[in-house]
Amino acid sequence: MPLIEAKNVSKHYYKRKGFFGKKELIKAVDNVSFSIEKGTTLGLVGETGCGKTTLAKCLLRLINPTSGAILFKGKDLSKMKSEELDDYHRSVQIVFQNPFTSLNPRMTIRNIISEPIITHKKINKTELETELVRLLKVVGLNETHLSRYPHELSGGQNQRVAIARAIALNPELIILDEPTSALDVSVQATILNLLNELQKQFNLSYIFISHDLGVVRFISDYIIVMYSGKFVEMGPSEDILGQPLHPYTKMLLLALPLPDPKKKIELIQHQMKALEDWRGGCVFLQKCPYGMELCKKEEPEMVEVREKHFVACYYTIKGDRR
Amino acid sequence: YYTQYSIPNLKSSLVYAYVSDFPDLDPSIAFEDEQVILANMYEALVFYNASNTNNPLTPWLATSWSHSPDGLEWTFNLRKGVLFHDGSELKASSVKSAIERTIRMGLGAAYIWDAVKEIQAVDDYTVKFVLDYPAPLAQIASSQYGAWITGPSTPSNDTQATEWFNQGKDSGTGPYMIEKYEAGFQVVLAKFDKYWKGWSGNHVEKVLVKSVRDPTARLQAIKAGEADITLDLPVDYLEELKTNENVRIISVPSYRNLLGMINTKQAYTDNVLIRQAISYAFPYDAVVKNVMQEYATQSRGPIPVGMLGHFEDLTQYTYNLEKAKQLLSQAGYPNGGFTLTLTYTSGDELEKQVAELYKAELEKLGITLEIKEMTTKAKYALARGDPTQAQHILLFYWWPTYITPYDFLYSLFHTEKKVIFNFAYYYNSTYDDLIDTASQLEGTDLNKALQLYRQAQEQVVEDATSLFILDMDTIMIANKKVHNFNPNSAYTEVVFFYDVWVEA
Amino acid sequence: MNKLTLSKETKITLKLIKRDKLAMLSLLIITFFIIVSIFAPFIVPYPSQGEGLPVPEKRFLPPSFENPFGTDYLGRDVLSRVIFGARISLFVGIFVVCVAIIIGVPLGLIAGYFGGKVDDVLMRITDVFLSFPSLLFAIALVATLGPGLFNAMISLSITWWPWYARLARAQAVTIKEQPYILASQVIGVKGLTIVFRHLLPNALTPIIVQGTMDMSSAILAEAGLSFIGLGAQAPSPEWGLMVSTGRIYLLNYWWFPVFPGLAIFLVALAFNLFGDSLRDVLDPKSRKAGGQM
Amino acid sequence: MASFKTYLIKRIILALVVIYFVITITFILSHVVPSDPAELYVGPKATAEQREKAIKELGLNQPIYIQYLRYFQNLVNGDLGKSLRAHTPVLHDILTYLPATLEIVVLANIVALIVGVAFGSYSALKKDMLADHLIRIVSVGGVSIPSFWFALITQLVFFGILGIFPLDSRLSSDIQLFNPIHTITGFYTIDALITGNIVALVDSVRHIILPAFVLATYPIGLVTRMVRSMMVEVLNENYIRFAKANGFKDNLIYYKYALKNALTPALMALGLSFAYSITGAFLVEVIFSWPGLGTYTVNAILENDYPAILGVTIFGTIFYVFINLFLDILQAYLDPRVRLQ
Amino acid sequence: MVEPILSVEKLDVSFSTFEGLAHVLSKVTFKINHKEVFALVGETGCGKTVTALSIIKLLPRNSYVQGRIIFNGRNILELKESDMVEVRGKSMAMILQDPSSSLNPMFKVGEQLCDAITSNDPNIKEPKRYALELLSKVGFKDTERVFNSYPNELSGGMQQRVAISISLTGKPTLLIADEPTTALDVLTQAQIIQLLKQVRDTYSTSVLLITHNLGLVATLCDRVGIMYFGQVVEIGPTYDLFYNTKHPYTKGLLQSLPYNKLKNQTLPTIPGDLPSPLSPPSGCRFYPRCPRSNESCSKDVPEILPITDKHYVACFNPLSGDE
Ligand SMILES: Nc1ncnc2c1ncn2[C@@H]1O[C@H](COP(=O)(O)OP(=O)(O)OP(=O)(O)O)[C@@H](O)[C@H]1O
Ligand SMILES: Nc1ncnc2c1ncn2[C@@H]1O[C@H](COP(=O)(O)OP(=O)(O)OP(=O)(O)O)[C@@H](O)[C@H]1O
Ligand SMILES: [Mg+2]
Ligand SMILES: [Mg+2]
Repeated sequence: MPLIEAKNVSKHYYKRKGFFGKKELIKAVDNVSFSIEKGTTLGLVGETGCGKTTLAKCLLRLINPTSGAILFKGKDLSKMKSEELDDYHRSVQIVFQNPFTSLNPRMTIRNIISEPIITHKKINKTELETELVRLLKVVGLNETHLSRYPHELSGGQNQRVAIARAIALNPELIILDEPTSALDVSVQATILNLLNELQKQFNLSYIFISHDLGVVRFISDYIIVMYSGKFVEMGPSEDILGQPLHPYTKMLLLALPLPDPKKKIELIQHQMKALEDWRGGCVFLQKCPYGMELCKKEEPEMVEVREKHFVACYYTIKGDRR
Repeated sequence: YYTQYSIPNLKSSLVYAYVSDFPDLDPSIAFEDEQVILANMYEALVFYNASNTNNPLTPWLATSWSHSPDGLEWTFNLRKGVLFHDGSELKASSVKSAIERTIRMGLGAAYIWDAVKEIQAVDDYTVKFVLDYPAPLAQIASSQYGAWITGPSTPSNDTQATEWFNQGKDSGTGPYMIEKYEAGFQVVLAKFDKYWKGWSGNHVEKVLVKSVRDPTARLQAIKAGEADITLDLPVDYLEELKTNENVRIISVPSYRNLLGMINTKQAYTDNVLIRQAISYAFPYDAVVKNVMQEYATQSRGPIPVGMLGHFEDLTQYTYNLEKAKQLLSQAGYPNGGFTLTLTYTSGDELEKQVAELYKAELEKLGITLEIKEMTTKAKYALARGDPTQAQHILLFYWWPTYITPYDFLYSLFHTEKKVIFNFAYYYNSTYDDLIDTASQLEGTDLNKALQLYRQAQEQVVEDATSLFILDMDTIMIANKKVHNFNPNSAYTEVVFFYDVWVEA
Repeated sequence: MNKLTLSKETKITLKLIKRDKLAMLSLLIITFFIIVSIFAPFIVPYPSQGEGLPVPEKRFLPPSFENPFGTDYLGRDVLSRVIFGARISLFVGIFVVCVAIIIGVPLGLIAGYFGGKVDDVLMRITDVFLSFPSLLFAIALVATLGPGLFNAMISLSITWWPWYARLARAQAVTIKEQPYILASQVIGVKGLTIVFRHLLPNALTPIIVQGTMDMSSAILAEAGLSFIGLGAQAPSPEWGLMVSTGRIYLLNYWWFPVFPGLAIFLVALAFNLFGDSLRDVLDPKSRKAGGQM
Repeated sequence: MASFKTYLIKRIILALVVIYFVITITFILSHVVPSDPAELYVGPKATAEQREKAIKELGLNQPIYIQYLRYFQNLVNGDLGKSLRAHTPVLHDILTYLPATLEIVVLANIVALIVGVAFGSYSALKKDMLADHLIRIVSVGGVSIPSFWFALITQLVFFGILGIFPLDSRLSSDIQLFNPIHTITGFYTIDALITGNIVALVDSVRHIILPAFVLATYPIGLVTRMVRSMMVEVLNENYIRFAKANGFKDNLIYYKYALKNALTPALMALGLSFAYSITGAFLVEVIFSWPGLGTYTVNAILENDYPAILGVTIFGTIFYVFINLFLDILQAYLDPRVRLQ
Repeated sequence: MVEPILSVEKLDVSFSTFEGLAHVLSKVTFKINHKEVFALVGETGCGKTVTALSIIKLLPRNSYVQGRIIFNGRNILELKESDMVEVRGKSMAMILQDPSSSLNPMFKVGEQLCDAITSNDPNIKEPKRYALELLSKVGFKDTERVFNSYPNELSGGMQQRVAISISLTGKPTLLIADEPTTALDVLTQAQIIQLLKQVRDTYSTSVLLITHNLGLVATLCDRVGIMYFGQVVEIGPTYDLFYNTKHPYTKGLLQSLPYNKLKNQTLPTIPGDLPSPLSPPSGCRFYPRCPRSNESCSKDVPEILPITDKHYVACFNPLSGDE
């Protein structure tokens, strides 16, 4: 049984366009389904604003999905009793992109890490202190950091604090929302190492959100590519990188500048067709170099083309390869 | 700098810097300061010449009058050839309708006509008043409020008439008409050419009456020649002005006094001994000398100096702390030890200073005086509530509507069903009888009436129903170029522009 | 365990303020007035006159060694009264601002954080209050409550709190999007706890700046009310009242109205300058219009 | 633009709600206090019958909700009630007094705009230099100075000591008597100019200078500070750095790009201060015996003329609310960020 | 060898802050040749932007600058502000990281563009025509519509194009691009990169590209300079830098990238933290974290010296080829 399963989850917003403008429907997340097994990492890639964080928020129940169901160990969240929900809240945690904004600047590290503990458990001072020290040790810090403020620590150290806070309640799943994109490359490596270690140690599941396909590939077992609120491709990470199917995934790979001048690839001259009238149907249509009439009419569905490798694209599935 | 313009060919003009505005120019209603303007535009049947103590009642629109022996019928013979500003002639019918309008509207000082049952225009020049009870109707007809005779141009609808007047229109017989009326801050008066007394001789022909609330501004205006006459400057400025060659200070009794009504129904002051004690504790001299710089005198009883019914030899409390202490001991409070409250009107400089000085004196007797500055509304609201919850001492001024002692003695100390101005809450039927009888005799047997008035005054002084603090003077300041200026105490703060003239 | 560690912001603030000579000067003035008002009865030359005891024989003495600011219309030492007046003005300032903050800030934070209907209702109410010309409203209020220092303070507080509600709401709306708030929500911390544990401390900076500036506005407003006779009542040594009483003596005995007014000016200036510096240092973006005496 | 209409309608509804509340609140205020309007109406020495009559005439004998409804009904008809003292319609009074107030308030705010923008932008350009510090003291001083006191000081200095300006009022007595201004707009300076009454023009200008100056100190301070802080902020914006880096002329950068960004909030502030001064100028008006709305208000307060107080409150609020409304819409128009988002 | 268009020599920049003097740049030295894209790469806070601002002379007031910046034969640092105004926009221009804040939100794109044109070349008679021309050069088709748009009506990529068109108004010989693509999504990044290359080719402009994205460097640049904490530690042709790395820091940086690594592999990391610019280490700034450091490293600042004719390194113990 998957740890978490999302079924046809959507989140729609209405947003006023301009000061006097009309309200406009934004499909931040549109009809997505996936599942994640215990102890594995799911990578979620997509460009800014494609709905990654919104999906994470739905999973965390910070916002309610407009439609669809989220199952935790087979149970529908919306039908859970409050006790079970408490349990769920403890089991799913998050680490954000920017460690400086995800830690309250006016709290000491001690207060930050103890917050989840005291919120959920009655615990005396000495027990709390030993627990704090244990957590710090796990993430590679020590008790000297306890009475400091976030601004007195480096970005990497702060991200470790955020991770410590996330694992304080022994969760089963941690959602990592671009946990390294605000960090330097050299620090990123240490955090990625730490995450790998923790996963082994506690048999954690991760949902790793990023727009950097390289990083996602390194850490994930399974990758989902998202575009404009939709999943366009998903599959085992080696598959996705080795044999990308969706044009968007391909472009992500091509546009991703690998620091390897040997493989210096000329960027594809994906001529922008003037597709302003190409609305409806596939979400990627406007930027797609391979758009067809069919794409205009209907939205493609996710189809399993290889084992566990799904793609939503007419061109891939039945298109004539030019 | 801007003197290059030519002054129009006028014999004489005058600027009067007055202290307030003139909220309501309807002569039937006006009851505040409007007489300053109205007395120059309208005239009454009788004129009260306060400087002629023996025979103040002067024929004016009425040349003569008489009354029946019981005092219930009064006949006035009208002057002939008097014209209203619209050119029509003064007739008995106008008199009748003018006074009837005042009575009908029932606002302002209308109550002075309370005794009047009926007004008859006997012929064009004779008016007869039939009364319900005897009243001094000639005096009443000389009142500065509510007795002005308006002419036929007054709109017949009463409310419309009020609006008409307040647009700066008028319908009097007086020497001036409004040329320009800027509500709230100034009035320009120009001469009425066909005034019955004529314009030969020296008369002011154009007048600007400005309301200048700020005393500093009035002082500066008179010093700079911006105003020819003004009044009511802080006494502290008068010293300096005395040395000013261009101005003259004229001080006349104002018929206005400052009282500190003592609550006879409240704890402590319900005891006459304590009332007397605190009457002895008031620093009369300090107030007269320091605060008023001698531009006022200590009161003798409720009727102000110079007015009908004032007696110079009436008993008077003096500042005497020994005596006060003695009385307090008698009352059982040798060391004081209680608190009294005093209310006064916010913004009134004199009341404020008096209150503060008095507080310091009572302190010496061990009495705490709690001073409350209140707006008139709040002050009266408190005072008209339950007397046992009201203030102990209330500072306020009184002045007559028309010149009769009854006005003071009735309003201040006569028994009232509902409190209006008897803030001493003094209910004494003997007193009531004395003044009621005196009032009815006033028109027919003045001497007898005065005698009764005196008895009544002795009674209230004895009972210490009020602190009789000051009889105020009206202090007018005039440029020395202003001639013939003799203020008349019966018409508060009025300058009769027709009488004066200004050197060019 | 709770070692006093100043947050970075506070440290920066202190340093910047130390460098800002005007801010230091204004702080000095404020401190001076606070000390002077606390110890007023012990340091003024004539304490009883400060409280209102008349000395009729010493009226209108010009400034001299004995009476450095001269004497007033009842012979009282103006210096003593001005110093006593500092107590009133500072108290008024603190009272009005504190009441406004205590009412406004929690409301604003709650509205901003919870949003939805709560927000709608609370903010419509503040909108209504904000749309009154505040001083006019305060005047109408005092005029009906009856003049007096306390009523004036109450009226000013009533007209003031919506500014804080709005400010706090704006803060809450931005801060609640901060990831650290989300993090606490994920942990399962309850709404009100988040408001007071996380939002409040982080929203405080502009509120403090505003509070400092409003000290001066409140003092000015109260002095203005007293000046027209709606605030403090004689013989209170309230500054506005003293200027008002002294006004008619301006041209002859200038010292009597001038010194109390100068005191108002100085205190208001000090608080405004200090607030201005604070704002420059902390919060260049917050701004507010209106509120003139 | 259909949505602009909805926006407008929404804003107007909000404004109406506010006005409704103001009216209700003022009505309640005037009825909870122990007061006797009838007494004021008939005067201090009236008889019991007179009082009765007045109570009937004022409708005070009716149940409170009827009075409330009546009050509303009258307001809708533009009737703010009658002054208790003068027995004239309050609205008429307000309109009589308004031009005098508008005259100084408009002048003061124009001065404030010019001086404030000049000071503010100069100060921002010279940030942290001596000029900046001086301007800062002056502008903070402007908002800190108690206007009533400052008015007195200017009188003391310019009238008492130097004698170069008149003490108070709108015109000299001589002019009132012999060269009166024919009222057209109610603005004396303008009326004198239109009618070619030069003597009166000079005189009215001399009279308006001090009060307008005193009244301008607050908005000058306000605008200066606003413009300065906005300019400083704007000058730190990336787009200014970008413009500089790409060779835009300094004049363009400072006086077009930076100033326009800084000006909108300054205009908003000024608009509010203007709306506010209509009733907020009373201290200055009283001291300069300026026959405007402020003087009227203070008189009404001193005389407890509550229909007048309420009338002014309601009028002032409506004025304020509508200026606010206007400013919001104007801002939405001036700033494409708000307009287009 | 041709004269370089820009030559930065021993540039020291420090800022006076209330915490003390921050020594941000130390002996920064590099050159940019004609028609070259030179990339300056380094981690956050290492001084890339400060270097760029020094070159265009727009450093904030609290800065102290030493060294020489020779541009077109003149030392920029000695120029008066009035002369500098003639340089900016005309022979040197700059685009910034965040396109959305580079354009003034209160003015239409066209107006800003025209103002730039008239500022940089008063002789142009019809600025609007020139503006439309420029807009189409940076890849807009519907130029008229863009011309009449407010910045916030455009997407990030479009805004950056407009910004580039503005910086091209004076046909500069050097274009400084400070992280021009960081704020954009991958697809748009690729487009902007292409555009910059196109600009280089059509306008013969040299580009100083500032970035921390090693990947971009690999794709686009001719030569790369690696910066660490205010010092330029290695300069060389892109290939050499990646495959013949000489500086231990560069090596550490490249190794810590997760690309091409397998999951469950432990990534190599650089030990230690960044020092504080208030008290930078003496000598080589990298030595406290350097696996190869020895005593001399803490004493002297290593000068940047050629190892081959195009490859420069500032290290006392550079790596040899096979390490
Ligand atoms: N509360 C909200 N109201 C309206 N629209 C929203 C809201 N939250 C998100 N959106 C919209 O939903 C879309 C997805 O946003 P989301 O934050 O999930 O993107 P993301 O993939 O996490 O982007 P990033 O990479 O920038 O973090 C965006 O277009 C955003 O504008
Ligand atoms: N005005 C200044 N005053 C003080 N210190 C400054 C100032 N500007 C920059 N610094 C400091 O100089 C150092 C280098 O900053 P710079 O902006 O050049 O870094 P960067 O390499 O561009 O980083 P990023 O990749 O984040 O843009 C930083 O430590 C920064 O704090
Ligand atoms: Mg996101
Ligand atoms: Mg940078």
